[in-house]
Amino acid sequence: MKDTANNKDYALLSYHHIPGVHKIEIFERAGGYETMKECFKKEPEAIKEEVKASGLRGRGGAGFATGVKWGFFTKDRKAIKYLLCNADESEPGTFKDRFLVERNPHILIEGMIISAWALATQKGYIYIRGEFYQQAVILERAIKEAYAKGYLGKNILGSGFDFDLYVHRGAGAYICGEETGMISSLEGKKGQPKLKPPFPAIKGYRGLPTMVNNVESLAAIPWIMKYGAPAYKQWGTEKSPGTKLFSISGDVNKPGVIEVPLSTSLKDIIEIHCGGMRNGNKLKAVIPGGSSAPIFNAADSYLVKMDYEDVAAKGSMLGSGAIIVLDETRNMGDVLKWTLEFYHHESCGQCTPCREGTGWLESVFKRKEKGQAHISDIDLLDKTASSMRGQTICALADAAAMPTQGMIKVFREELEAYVMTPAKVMTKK
Amino acid sequence: MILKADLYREHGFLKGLYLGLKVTMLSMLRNLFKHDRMTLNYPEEKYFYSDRFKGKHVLTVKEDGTLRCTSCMLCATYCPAECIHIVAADDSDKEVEKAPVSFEIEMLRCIFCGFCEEACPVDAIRLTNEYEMSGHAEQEWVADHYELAFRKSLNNGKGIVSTVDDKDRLKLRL
Amino acid sequence: MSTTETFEFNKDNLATYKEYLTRYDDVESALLPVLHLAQEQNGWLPDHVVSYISLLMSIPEIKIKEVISFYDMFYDVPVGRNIVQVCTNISCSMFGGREIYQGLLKHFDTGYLTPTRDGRISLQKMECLGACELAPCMRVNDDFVGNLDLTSAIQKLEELP
Amino acid sequence: MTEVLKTEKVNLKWNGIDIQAEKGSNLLKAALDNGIEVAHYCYHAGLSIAGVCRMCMVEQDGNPRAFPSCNATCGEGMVIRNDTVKIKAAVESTLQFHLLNHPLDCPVCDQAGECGLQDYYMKHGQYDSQMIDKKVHKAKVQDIGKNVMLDAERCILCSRCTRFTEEVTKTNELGILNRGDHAEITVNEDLKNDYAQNLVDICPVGALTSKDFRFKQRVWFLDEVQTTCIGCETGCSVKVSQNKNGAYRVKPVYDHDVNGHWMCDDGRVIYKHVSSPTRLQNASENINGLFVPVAELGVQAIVRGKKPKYILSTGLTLGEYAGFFNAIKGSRAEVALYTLPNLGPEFDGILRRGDKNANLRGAKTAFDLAGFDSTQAGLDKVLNSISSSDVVYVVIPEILYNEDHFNTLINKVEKAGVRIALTPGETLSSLRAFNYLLPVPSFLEKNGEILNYQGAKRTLRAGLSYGETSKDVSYYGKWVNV
Repeated sequence: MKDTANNKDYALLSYHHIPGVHKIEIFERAGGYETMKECFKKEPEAIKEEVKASGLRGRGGAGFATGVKWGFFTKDRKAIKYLLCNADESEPGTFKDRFLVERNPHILIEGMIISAWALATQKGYIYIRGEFYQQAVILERAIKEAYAKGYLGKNILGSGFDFDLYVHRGAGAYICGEETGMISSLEGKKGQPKLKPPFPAIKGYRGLPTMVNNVESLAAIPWIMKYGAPAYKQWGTEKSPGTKLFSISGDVNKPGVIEVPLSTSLKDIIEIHCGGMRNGNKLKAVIPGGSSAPIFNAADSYLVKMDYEDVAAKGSMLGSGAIIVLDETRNMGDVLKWTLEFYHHESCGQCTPCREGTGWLESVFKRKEKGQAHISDIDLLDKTASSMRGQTICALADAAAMPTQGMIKVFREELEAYVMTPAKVMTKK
Repeated sequence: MILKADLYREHGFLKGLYLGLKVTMLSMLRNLFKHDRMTLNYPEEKYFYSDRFKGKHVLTVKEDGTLRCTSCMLCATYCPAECIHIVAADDSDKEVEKAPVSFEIEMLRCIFCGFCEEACPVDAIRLTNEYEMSGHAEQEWVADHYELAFRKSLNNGKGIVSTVDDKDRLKLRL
Repeated sequence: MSTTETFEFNKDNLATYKEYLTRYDDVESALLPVLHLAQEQNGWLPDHVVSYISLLMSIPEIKIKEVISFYDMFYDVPVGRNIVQVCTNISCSMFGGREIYQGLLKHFDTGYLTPTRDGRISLQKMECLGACELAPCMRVNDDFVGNLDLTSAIQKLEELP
Repeated sequence: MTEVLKTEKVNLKWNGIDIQAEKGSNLLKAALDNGIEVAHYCYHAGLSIAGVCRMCMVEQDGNPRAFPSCNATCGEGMVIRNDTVKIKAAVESTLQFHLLNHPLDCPVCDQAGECGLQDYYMKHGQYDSQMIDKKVHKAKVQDIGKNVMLDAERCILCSRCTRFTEEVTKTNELGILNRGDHAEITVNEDLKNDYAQNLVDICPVGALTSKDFRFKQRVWFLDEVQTTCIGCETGCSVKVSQNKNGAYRVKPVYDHDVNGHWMCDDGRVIYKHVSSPTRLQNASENINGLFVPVAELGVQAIVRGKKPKYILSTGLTLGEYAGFFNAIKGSRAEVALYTLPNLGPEFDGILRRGDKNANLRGAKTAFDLAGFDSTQAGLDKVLNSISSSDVVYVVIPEILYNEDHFNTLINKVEKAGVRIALTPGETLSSLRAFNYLLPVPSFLEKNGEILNYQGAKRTLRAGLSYGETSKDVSYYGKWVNV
């Protein structure tokens, strides 16, 4: 596990260098749960204001301002409400939540307790993906320790506020990363997204108000409450303040998770934080924000600054901050094939455009294997992708369509060449 | 040979008569000796129409000899004379699913317009160039699917195999 | 409905089931954890397990079958003692994840999820497992094994009980 | 206190047309009620909103994203369009997505002619499909019990049937297994509820078809007559599909205060006796077990001079009762009413009721008006007072659930000299006890009204006739003074 030395002064990984910080005693000795104790002295509204002022944006993928999202929540503190932590993290290329929770589960728990106190939710669930079994065990143990210390359960720190926190394991479905998909899964049903409106903040889990936040968003709350919003805004830009966890994989020498302020340039991330390109190959393309983000060619990659506005300006999206670096030996056709195979496998099958569309997009590449694909299939891909966008309940159809159209826009010739060559004929024994 | 109307006036009766009959006499002599007469001695010599001729119907069959018809009733719907009566039922082979139990055409009512041929989506019914459909009155003139598909004149009883393969309709099933 | 086989939770599984119920405000929400529990005990989730859970939690059987067939990690077909999930997504396929998966299939001569002849291993082609820095990686039962190539993968799987 | 809910009306614009609807009511329902054609598959007025077929997408001024109108509510002054170029292209491509993995089964599919895909294909279709790949295969031709056949390949996964078994019958038999385009409709073992054939009506495609109607007839050869089911006292509004060869099937018609959108399975078979080959065609005489046609005058001659006793059934219309009673007014005929025994629970929770007498209330009022005793005691009095010199007319009930209860009545009538049965339906073997059979029209061949259990009037309408239908009960009533 890579661990950059200069993380001490950043928000999320500031405890990561301390060995054994997953134990509550060591975490508290390093200053953990102090801010939670102070927060219980503060008014919940003050906490909400602070988070709103900090301009923290949702780190899951949509980038919606967490403070504003909290604003939609009912103010009636007596009503039964839920706080869900979205730890499903199945976006290809993303492993920041796992890295964060594996080493330091308590920062997430502290963040959830503070949020629960601010939003007055009685119950909270950490929905973690089924494949992260060890991480679920670590979280479960940390929660037990927190219960033992009285930071969870009934009448926390004598404040009369009760908050129960549980871990809920998923069972392998990318769609459960979508807010309402996760809520359906938590309700014991197929993880199929629900119709919006009504939005979860008004009518979510079991028809009651539900606040769903990503692991990274909740884990940033303690630092914001400790050092205040202005300190958080020193990093990043006016519209995208604060730091972001980037999970870098692909052709770099040191793949892993780094925490850098937003609008750090992609060039620095690759050259400085990840030790440059693997065996010195030339950069060809970068997927900036997970598989649902349209791809950048080499030129754009060196110019772009990693924050929500600049990445969007260059035609992609920051998403979950999963950077996949591709050098010149990589073939873009394969990358698109794998992406579309992923979306065909993960579509939940509820809405027709996405259920049949993802299958059809991938079928072009299945035809390519048999050598029956034709150059006009690129236009078929483009037309199908554009007719899928904006037609479905959740954004999976868009997540399948945008990279397809992005790839066609940027690497059209290579795709056409790729489509016309059938799979390697197994002549050799 | 255009016979001039005013022949008699111009040449008198006898000469007019001779000129008039010359045509018939010449053709009679030619027929007697050159034998290129138009008439056919039916039934020894029969006239064979081209395949486009709209004569007696045939129900084509698949390779395995079963009727190509899936009894989708389009021909019965499209038939202006409403003389096609089909009764459908479950077919034992799940792949085929539906097949006709009885397929009858009232030959007297049929006007041989060929609409059924056009309507059929699977080329199950065609109009052949057979025209010998005579029969006695008491024969009820209703051709059942046995006669329509497996009569003697059709590949002596084995039926005509339709080129539209069943797999075509389900072509995407491969 | 194979009436011959029956299934019920053993003692401590029943206790954990009771504890699960206390976590949620309604019974249906506990379905996924209960299915995980049942799959740990029985290896996979055949019809008689479904009917037992349906009786236990009074959830219609078709709803449980829907959930089992929806998620990748619930199996309605018999699987081997060890589940090996090989990642074939973008970052791992770049480093040969797919060739490793095909190689393992050929080596153990099995198909997707069908257990090997000695019932030891079931191979499953999975999407992104969230361990892309260890690309190409796979999950053996519950732990990640990364930076693989075909020989190290085969060697790792040979050691499994 | 019954506070009248003032449904506040809002008016909104749909494609430039002004329509009115209750505030907060479903937007798509408002459009459909005002006769605006909106393509939709998964929306059904009697079920919850699924919003999965994505056909009813609309645009609203001021709302950048297109949204499904089935999930929206009516608000004041909304300007909705679904004929813009963008929406038309969206519906066209969504329809192509629906047809992508749909099998080319139209020749062998019963739904052809009334299939949702065929109808919208003509209006919104793209006509040249670009799909050349292998289609996804699923289980075909499955018999899932209760006269319903399932073909999972034709299913477009609109989830109407799963919502039906979850919300209306609450028996949860149907579900969608697997994920993505391998998702497949499956039944848990088999169908058990008594409303299973409603699934056939609500399925917009040929995935769920009726086994009773399987391959019987093409729907464009059938025309429909709207009438009322006489299977029990609920009196659901139904339509019977029929043509000159016979009646083929019964489907429910939306009726707000009686049966809503649904109908029970018993009602599905009430058409069978109307056009069955053993239907009584003309007056016939029982010569040692065989019914031989006879001249009506002959029967009148035999009846002359005997004391007539009439036993009416509860399935007749108000008009027939009235006509019969003023036909026999002033004569010494005795009339009694045979009421069918109750069967099953008093009310099964959805529609079906235990009391199987379709027009019991109408019969009772007509009897009281004419001064006859319509109770069981009245019937027993008439039955006991039968002597060999009497002639007894018995109107045979059309739907006989409990044969042996009716046989006890027949045994009592045996004492009479002349026994005449007025049969609207088939010549059953139990009718051998009667000397003469006289045809009366069945429920599908007469116009009239019946009173259902709420006392609400429900009309019966005559479709095609398959037997002697000019002579009804009042015609035979006149024989009293012959």
